[in-house]
Order: sequence, then C-alpha cells, then structure tokens
Amino acid sequence: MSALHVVNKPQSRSQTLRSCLRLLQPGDALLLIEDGVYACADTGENRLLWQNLPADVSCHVLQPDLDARGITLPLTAFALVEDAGFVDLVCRHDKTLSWF
Amino acid sequence: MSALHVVNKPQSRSQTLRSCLRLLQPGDALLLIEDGVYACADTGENRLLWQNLPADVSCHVLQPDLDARGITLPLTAFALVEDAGFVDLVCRHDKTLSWF
Amino acid sequence: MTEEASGNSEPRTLTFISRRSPYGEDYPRACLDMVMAAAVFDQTVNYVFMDDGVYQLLNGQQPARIHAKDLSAHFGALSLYGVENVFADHQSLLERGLENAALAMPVDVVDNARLQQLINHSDQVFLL
Amino acid sequence: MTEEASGNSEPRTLTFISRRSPYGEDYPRACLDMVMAAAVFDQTVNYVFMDDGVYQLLNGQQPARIHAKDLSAHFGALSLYGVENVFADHQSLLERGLENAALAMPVDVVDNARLQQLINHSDQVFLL
Amino acid sequence: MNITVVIHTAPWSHQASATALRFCEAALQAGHGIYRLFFYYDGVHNTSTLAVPAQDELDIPAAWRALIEQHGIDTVSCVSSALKRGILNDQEARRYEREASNLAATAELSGLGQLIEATAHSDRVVNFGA
Amino acid sequence: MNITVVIHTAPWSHQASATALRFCEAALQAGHGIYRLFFYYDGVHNTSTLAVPAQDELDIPAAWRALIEQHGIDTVSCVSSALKRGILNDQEARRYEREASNLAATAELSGLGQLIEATAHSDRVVNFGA
Repeated sequence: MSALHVVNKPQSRSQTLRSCLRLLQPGDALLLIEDGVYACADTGENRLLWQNLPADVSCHVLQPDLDARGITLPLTAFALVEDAGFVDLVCRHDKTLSWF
Repeated sequence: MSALHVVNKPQSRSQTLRSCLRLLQPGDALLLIEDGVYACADTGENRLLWQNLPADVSCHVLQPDLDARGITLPLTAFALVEDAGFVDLVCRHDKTLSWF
Repeated sequence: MTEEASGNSEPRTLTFISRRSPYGEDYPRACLDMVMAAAVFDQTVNYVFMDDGVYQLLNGQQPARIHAKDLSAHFGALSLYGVENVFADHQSLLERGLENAALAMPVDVVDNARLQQLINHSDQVFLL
Repeated sequence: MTEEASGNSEPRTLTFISRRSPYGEDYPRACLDMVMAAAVFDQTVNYVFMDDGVYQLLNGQQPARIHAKDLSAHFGALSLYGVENVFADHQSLLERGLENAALAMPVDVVDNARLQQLINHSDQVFLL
Repeated sequence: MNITVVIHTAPWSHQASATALRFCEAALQAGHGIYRLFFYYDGVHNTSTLAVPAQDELDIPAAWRALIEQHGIDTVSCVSSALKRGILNDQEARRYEREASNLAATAELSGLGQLIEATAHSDRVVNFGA
Repeated sequence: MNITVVIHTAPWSHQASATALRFCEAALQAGHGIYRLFFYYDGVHNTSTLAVPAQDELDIPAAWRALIEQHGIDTVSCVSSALKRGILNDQEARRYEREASNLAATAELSGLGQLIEATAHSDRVVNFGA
C-alpha cells in the first residue's frame, strides 16, 4: 500500500506542502506540479525543507511547470517527469492524494 | 496622508498579512476581515505577531466575521467594528489598500 | 436525476480531509456534501479536520451575521447518515490554541501516526 | 464600447502591486491589464512586483509548455504604453534567492522605505 | 463621499462578494454615494442571471440587482473578464455566435477604462477579492 | 487502468483545469481509460458553452468537448455546484424559469452519487483543484 502525494503550492504560500510532508510514509512518492514546483528551486530555504524526508520516499517534479516558470536548476533530489510520467506515477501507487 | 489596510487572510495561511505589516506606517489603520479575523484570536502565535507594530497604528476587526466564526476572545488591542465602522474607516483615511 | 446506486460492489473506505476554515471559502461545505453522499451510498467514511479545517469545529458560530449558512448545524446530521468516524488532527488544534476548546461535536483527536494509518486503510482520500 | 475618457480631470498616480506567481492563477495577467488601461488613460502608473509576484520577472519562461500565454512577453510593451516606473521588492527577491537572478526586464529594486514612499505619493493602490 | 467598489470574486466560492454587498448597503445607509460598481476577474459571475442558489442561501446576484435598481448604481461588468467566463449580453452572444446570453440587465459590459475613470472621479476606491 | 478525474476549478482563473486536460490526454495516449470526468465546485465552468477566450488563449471548454467526443468519455457536471454558478441545461432553465441554458451537450447534470459510484468502480481517482 503506497500513495502518490501531488502538491501544487510552494511552502512559502501555504501550509499545504508542510502538511503533506508530515504524512509522507516510506514507499510513498511526492510530485510537485503547477506553483508547487517553486519548492524545488535551488534555494537555501528549499534545501532545508527537504532535509528530513522519510527514507525511501521518491521525489518528482513536473517538467512542463518548471519550464513554463523559467526554473532551470531544480534540486537534484527531484526526478523530472513529463505528463506521461505523471500518469505512470498515478498507476504505480495505490492511491493519489491531491493537496491543493 | 494615511492609509487603511484591509486584510482577509490569517498569517498562518499566506504571506499577505506579513507583507501588509511590513508596509504599515504611523497614522495608518489596519482592519482584519473575513478569514483575517483568525489573526486576532488570543493565541501565543498571534500575540507575538502584533508585538512590533509601528507606533500610532490603530487595529480594528470586523465583528460580524468574528461572530460568524465563533471567536469570542479577540486580543484587546483590536477595536471591534460593525459594517458602518468599516465604511467610516474607509472615509477617514485617504486611501484603502485591500490585501487579499 | 437518477442516481445509479453503487450497491452492486462491496463498500469502499473513503477518507475526506477538510483543510480550510469556514465561510472564507465554500470548500468546507463542498467537503461535507461529499461526506454525506458517500454515506448515503453505503461507503465506509472517515471525516478528518486538519490545518485551518479545525476552525470548522469551533463552538458558537453565528454565520447569519454574514448571510452564510451554518456549517456546524449540519454536523448533528452526520450520525443520522451513519458517519461515526470523525477525527481532528491534534497538531492543527495545538497550532491554533484550540487543544482545550469546546468543539461543536465529539471528535477523535488523532496524531500523525493515526492519520497515516487512516490513509493506509482507505481506498481513496479526498482533500478539500 | 465607448470608453469615457478621463481626460477632463488631471492625471492621478495609481500604484499596482502584483503579488502572485505567474500561471498558477490569472491574477498577474489581470494586474498587467489594469496597468495598461491606466497608462492608456494617461494616469501616472507605478508597477510593483512583490512577494511571489517577483517570480513573474524570471527570465526564460516557456508557458507554451502548459498551454498558457507568455506574461513576460508583454513586459516589452510597457514602455510603449509609457509605463516607466517598474519596481521589484528587494526583500521578496532575497527570500526567493533571486537577488542576483537575470530578470525579464529592467526594474528598480526597492526597499521597504521606498515602497512606503510610493504608497504615500499614490492617489490609489491596487493589490492583485 | 463618492465610493467606487471593485469586486474580484464569484459569489459563494469566496466570501468577498457578500462582504462587498454588506459594505455597499452600509455606505448607502450612511448617506454616501456609490460612484460605480465594477465587477472584474471572477467577480463578473455576480452579474449572471442564471445562478440558482439553494433555498436556504442568500441569492447574492439577486441582492446585487435589487440594490442596483433601488439606488440606480452605475454598474459595469468587465467585458474581457466576462467573455472569458461565459457571461454575455445579446450583442456579444450574436457576435460570437453563442445561442444564449446571461448578463443581468442591471449591468453593462464595458472595459477597464471605466474603472480608471471611476478611480479618477471617486473620493474612495475599495477592492474585495480572495 | 480505469481512471476517474475530478476537476474543482474554473478554466483560466487557476491552472488546474489545463493540467487536468493534459493529464487526461496523456492517460488516453498511454492506453488507459477515463472512467468518468466529474466537474465539481468551480470546475462546472468548464462545461459552459458561453465562454469566449481571447484569440491567443487555449479554449479550454472547447478542448474538453473535443476530448470527450473523440473518446466518448462519461462526463458529469455536479448539479448542485452548477445551479449555484449559473450553469443550466434546458430542463433546469425551465424548472427555475431562466430564459437561457448554457450546459455543454457533452456533459450531463447529475449528483455526487455519480462521483461515489465512479470511485467504487475505478482503479484510480485523481483530483485537480486550487
């Protein structure tokens, strides 16, 4: 039993991302989309945010949203996925929690 | 020249209130409405928030929004106003900045 | 409208996490409507209040003052609909100074581990 | 639609503070449209990017990737419309690690005091 | 005083429309004038004739229509915002070959120039959004 | 896999509708099935026939109609959300004595039961909101 958590807001704007992080479990996956992609830009604050992730949680970011916003240096911990990858993540995990 | 700043979000949810506080000037007035009224409930975090207000800034909160949400103990620094008081504040200050 | 009953498949466990404060937005109302619909169609329902959503549980709400419908008035109907599993996130209550507040209905105050367990045992989780 | 020109009263100083990141919401577009309208009707315009609004200034945006219109493409037209006073809030840039980033157009990076001065000298301030 | 009120949100989805309505009622009651009501962005949904609220809910679009008629308030629904959100008068419905129109008779479709003009001629401008 | 997609926001005002559209296209392209499209809350605005976007903008409601027709996707616009937001079919327009209707032919007005039913019969459920 594992879940895909999809988040579309950066932590600077709302509690959404922080609440999601609190409920992540080993084996889960996290996907940042839309404005959520700002949370994986390479800044001090973001590096701090991602330090204490549970073990065995995979992090992904939707590339079209990064490109649209002109973010070129996402943190390396994040795998870049296209729309097809988004679909694949949904299928690979038992359920999808959309945090918005 | 003085401004009325109207804010409808608590600081826990967005940067809106903090950015407003940053631009308050002596003689200005602050009015919390809608979900902004949660920021004047009597909690430790809120008391901290209101400590370093500039001198001579008057704080107000819209009573109908407090009553709707069941908040009975607003911080005493906030004057309670009804809709007529909201109108009066708008007229008394040269301009109204609506932060949402 | 004919509602196609979902009776012909065994009931699923659906968890609804309501995360927004009342009246500023209509999402809390939309979440409550989903909970009721799930219950009417015999699903096993978990109703969780988290983040600003715990503000919906405050006592003494008078939304008539802002021409809004009283959300907490509907909480009483939940048990009639068979919705017994109602939870409030402890950390969210704590952050807002509500850990000892009188709430509009009896709820099970739960910690992170219990919330994670709820999610694991759910077939689907909706967050509004 | 006939637009009643506001020519018959002396121009006012209008400040527009754009506070949201591009593409997630349409408010940045709505703010830009207001700035252009104010300029067309000969008002003195201040255009300020603050909080997540500074993200609108990032270079290399490719919104076609998400079927959206390129906001920064319109920044070039601002000077044609006579909008010369364009500002970015220094603290907002700093908080987002953009203090040294190449921006999509030349802006005046300002501190709190300068922003307060802008507000004082404005007849009206819009925040979107 | 002459006050221009700008509404940026749809009724019910956010509280701002209901707050703006109460503000206008209070201002008029205190003897002030509403120079112009300008519905912008999602606010244009306040000027739809098709909204049908639940019985126990305040009919916000109807409340606006009543207030506007009672006080003869100059009311504009921003045309670029309205077109995009499917709020059309007969003229725009014909122009874009749509088979229906749903703009309230109490509102006029016009451009942002009307907001700029109102700002230049009002004592105060108050925005309601989310 | 059979996927139910739920959309909670109006087109353009938030990005979620455009993201949901791209997701559905990618899922269909990968050979998955869309069990049901359920427009809820502000998402019902995606099923209006009256929206007229600017020329240089993607016509999101039209894109939904094309996708639905091409793949024969079962599509529901939540009736309680739609009524409140002024999205009516002919039957509801008559019932509430409104002189126009604006629901896309590719969508059916129905209740939340259709979402619960879809959840019970789909392999995955994905929500898009703001």
